[in-house]
Amino acid sequence: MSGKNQTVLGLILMIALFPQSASAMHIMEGYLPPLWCVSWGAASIPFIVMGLFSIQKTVNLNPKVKIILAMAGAYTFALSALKIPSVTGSCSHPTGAGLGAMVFGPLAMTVIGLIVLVFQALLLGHGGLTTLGANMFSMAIVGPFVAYGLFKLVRKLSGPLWLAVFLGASCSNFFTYVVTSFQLGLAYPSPSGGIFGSVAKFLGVFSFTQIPLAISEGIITIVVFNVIKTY
Amino acid sequence: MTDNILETKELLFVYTDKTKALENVNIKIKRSQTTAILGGNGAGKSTLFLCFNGILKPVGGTILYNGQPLDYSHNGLKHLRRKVGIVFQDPDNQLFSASVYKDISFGLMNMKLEEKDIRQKVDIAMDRTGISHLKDRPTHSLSFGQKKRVAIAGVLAMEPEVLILDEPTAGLDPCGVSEIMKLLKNAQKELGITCVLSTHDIDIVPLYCDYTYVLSNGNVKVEGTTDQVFSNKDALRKMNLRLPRVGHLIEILNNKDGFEFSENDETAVTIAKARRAIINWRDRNGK
Amino acid sequence: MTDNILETKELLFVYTDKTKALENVNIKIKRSQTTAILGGNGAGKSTLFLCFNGILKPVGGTILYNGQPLDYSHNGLKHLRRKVGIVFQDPDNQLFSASVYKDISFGLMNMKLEEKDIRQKVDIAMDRTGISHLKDRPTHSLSFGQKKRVAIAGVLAMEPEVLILDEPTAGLDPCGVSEIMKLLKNAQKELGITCVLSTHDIDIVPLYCDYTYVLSNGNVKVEGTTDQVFSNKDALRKMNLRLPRVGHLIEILNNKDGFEFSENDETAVTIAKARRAIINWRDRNGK
Amino acid sequence: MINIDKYAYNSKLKKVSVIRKLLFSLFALGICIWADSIAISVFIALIMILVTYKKGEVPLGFILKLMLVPFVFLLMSTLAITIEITRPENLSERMFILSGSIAGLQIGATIEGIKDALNIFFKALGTISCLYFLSLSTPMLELMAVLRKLKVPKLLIELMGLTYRFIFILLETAENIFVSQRARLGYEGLSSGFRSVKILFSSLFIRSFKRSDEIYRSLEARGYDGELNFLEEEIRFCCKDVINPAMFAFLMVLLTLSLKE
Repeated sequence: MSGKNQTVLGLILMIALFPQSASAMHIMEGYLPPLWCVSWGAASIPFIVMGLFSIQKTVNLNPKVKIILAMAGAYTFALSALKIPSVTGSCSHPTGAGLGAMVFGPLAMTVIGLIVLVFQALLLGHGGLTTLGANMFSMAIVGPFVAYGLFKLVRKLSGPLWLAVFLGASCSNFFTYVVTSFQLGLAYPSPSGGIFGSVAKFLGVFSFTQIPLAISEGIITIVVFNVIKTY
Repeated sequence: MTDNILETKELLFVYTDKTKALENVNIKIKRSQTTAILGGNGAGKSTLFLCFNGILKPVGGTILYNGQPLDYSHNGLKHLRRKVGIVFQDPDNQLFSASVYKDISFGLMNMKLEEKDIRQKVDIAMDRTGISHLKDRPTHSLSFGQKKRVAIAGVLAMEPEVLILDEPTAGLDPCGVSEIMKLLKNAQKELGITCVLSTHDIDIVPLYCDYTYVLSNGNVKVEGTTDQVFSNKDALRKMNLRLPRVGHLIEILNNKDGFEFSENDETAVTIAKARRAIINWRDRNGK
Repeated sequence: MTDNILETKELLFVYTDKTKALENVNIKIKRSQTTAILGGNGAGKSTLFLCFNGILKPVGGTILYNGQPLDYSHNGLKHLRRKVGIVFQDPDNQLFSASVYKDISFGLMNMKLEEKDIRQKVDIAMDRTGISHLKDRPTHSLSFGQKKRVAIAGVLAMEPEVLILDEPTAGLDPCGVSEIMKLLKNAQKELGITCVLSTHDIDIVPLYCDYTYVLSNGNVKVEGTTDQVFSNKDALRKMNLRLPRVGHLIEILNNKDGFEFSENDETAVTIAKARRAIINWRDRNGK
Repeated sequence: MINIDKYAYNSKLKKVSVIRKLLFSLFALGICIWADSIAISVFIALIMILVTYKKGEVPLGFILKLMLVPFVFLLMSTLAITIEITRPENLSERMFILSGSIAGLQIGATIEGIKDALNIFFKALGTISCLYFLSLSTPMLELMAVLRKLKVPKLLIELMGLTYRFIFILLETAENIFVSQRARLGYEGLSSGFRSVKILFSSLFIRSFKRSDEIYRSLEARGYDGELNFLEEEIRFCCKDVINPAMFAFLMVLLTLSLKE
């Protein structure tokens, strides 16, 4: 391996261990061309509308749900805002969307996810306003639906609960990363490899932080889920 | 209009896990007075308060508000909660809006008043609790004492007839305690509100409360005017409570050191009364 | 081995929003004594405590532990936190494991001791705090007073040299207060631990503390032996604090009612001392 | 706790109408993305940072530190855009200025790629400074008032308001637990660190659940039955609050066009 490659590898490793990788999967403000900002936003709107209707329906039955959902959003946000020392930093920032979807259902989670993303953008600088639609689609729509679908599937096949929770949570995180890579690839196709070449590049670069993150999200979600169960 | 604004008769409350939180509780809250409910941790004070406000529905017995049994219908509860306000111990559990102003207006909005009236009432409540300058501050930037005041303002704004306070002085420094208690006393004087409060701070009870109940294990163990209750020293000690320290001093002087205070004076528990007791003793003994 | 187990020199701590939490703070904590840090809400007590434990790093000045400046390296902090334990005000923030036993063992596990040792130390700590019967209970089912004990046990188990207690008696009923304080006194006597505590409950300070600092706005305003501090009445009042009520009574009798206590007696602040003051006065006046 | 929030409430720009601040930042943001030019991006970034620092009196150091927040994303994704991977036979068409080969593939950076990456890098920098200008000068409560004015569904705004309040309650709890874990050596080493994180997350979850119970109870005590109604404070603004940002936008558009000529 040439010296240049070593530097590149070192750089990548340094980034992988960088404590702020929490925000790494949020597409930052200004990163997407206008067309894509609008498209992803438009794609997300129907889900939000459906989510709001489904929440309103449960709230009418039980007014307490409003408080609980807001608390769930605050919980998800709090996890991303906590500054935990760098030793464990690279493996301690779950998105929480998977857990929420398994508890409250994916439709409710789209709305909660939107709220969390808005606050993350404005209060923490994770993500942005123009990229809200794209981030929403990957984190608050695809993530929760994948989590919920896998969770139900494993349970239906009478798999153990821990496996359902683990797969749900880690895959929700994993697919968020895949979708984000696609979003970036679509916006910035590679001159030589086209869209797919570009997607592959993004998948490759982000895998250094996102794959360990997906696994640790799975593990931590199992722990939290066990706590919920005993309550 | 009866003398007792709130009254419980043989109240029984059992939690879902079968623990009896209240049993055979008979309490009378006199109009426009301040009643203290004392008792150790877990004696059932909070449960009682939630019953007063209709949040918890007792399993047995009745609660009378103005001589009428509580009406647990939707409208009945709405009316009750307007008249009986609770200030909870932890203000963070009570303040749910990030804006001080909005939070105080919440109860009034639920009463469906006109906007002009609401604004006026909010302003008055803020003024009364001394928080007008916090109007534009977000709730989370306030200190504990300030949050406590906002919580009280939110309830006072609804102009309740009964104000229930769960540990109003917990977590405050001595200066904060006396400020909050003075604020409450003033509100009571001006509005004729009835106050019910629970507290661990025994020393403030003889200063601010007219009547006292002592709960233990969900039962009323001692009751009477505050003076009566504090003269029943042995009973108090059994209840995990103690005398105010001044009362303790007078008791020791009287019982151990051969000071013979008059019957009235030997149960002094406040500084003012102890002072009188000692002066009386001096005068009687010809100094 | 120096006389002062902990010492701060011109400590300065500034929060990110530029508020000075501590400024020019010089404090000496004497070995095996109990030192009280008094002060209203927001005076800087908690910040000081977190500096003692190395959680916060002061912006200026130095902290000496056993005469050595604090070592903020990884190992230095590890050592310091083992030796200087903090019991936080709200036990809910300190108890996070599922069961009492697990929670008490948390610190020991982090010290990477052998399981046998851990079990032994946990048992001793539970015994000392009188909670052995709670061993297998989940922490959330405990009463407030029990939680407080578990929190203390969790720190005691690590066998610290200095035990820092933030408002150890807040939220406890009077009986709980004296039990906790006795427990601390016993632990101190048996283990030779140095205690530092902050409290709003002024009345317990003269009973349990040897030396007292009064903080206000991040500055040490008054310091001295507890007796000295409580004789400086005007200074205390300026600090949002008050005299213990017994002290207040003696002061009024002395200044307003023409009782002329001897110089020693006029600053009595505990029941025992007030009693002696009044008896002395009686005897002097020939009764 | 959350510093951005703290600065927003203490900003000297707090008194300026929210409409003016919002339009100013959104126009600038839009132009930054539309213009697609490094010069305009840098220019807007400088304006935003200067206004936030001089007019808002937010410390410069803090603003610059915020700029580092999306640093990981920026670096990684810019890297992905810069790097080209091709078979050696396609090599002739592309000018690699920095390259190596692995497994028969040529990996490196092209001038075009670097140009693209630089452009995106500065664009992102420009837009994020618009975002920071907004969030460092405008309290969240005011932004929510604007959303209400825009007829965003009430349920969504209610949930936002509650979430915003709860965030601070939970963060305080989390920080307290975190501090007391550190005091008992909770984060010394990897295994105890991981254990502590698990405990922190799960106990925070339990606490938030209990909080919901208690908050619901206190809401009930004040007559809550499903609707959260408050007195809304009216957003006050005059024509100038719209015209001034529009003028700024117009000038920026002219500048951009003249640069493109």
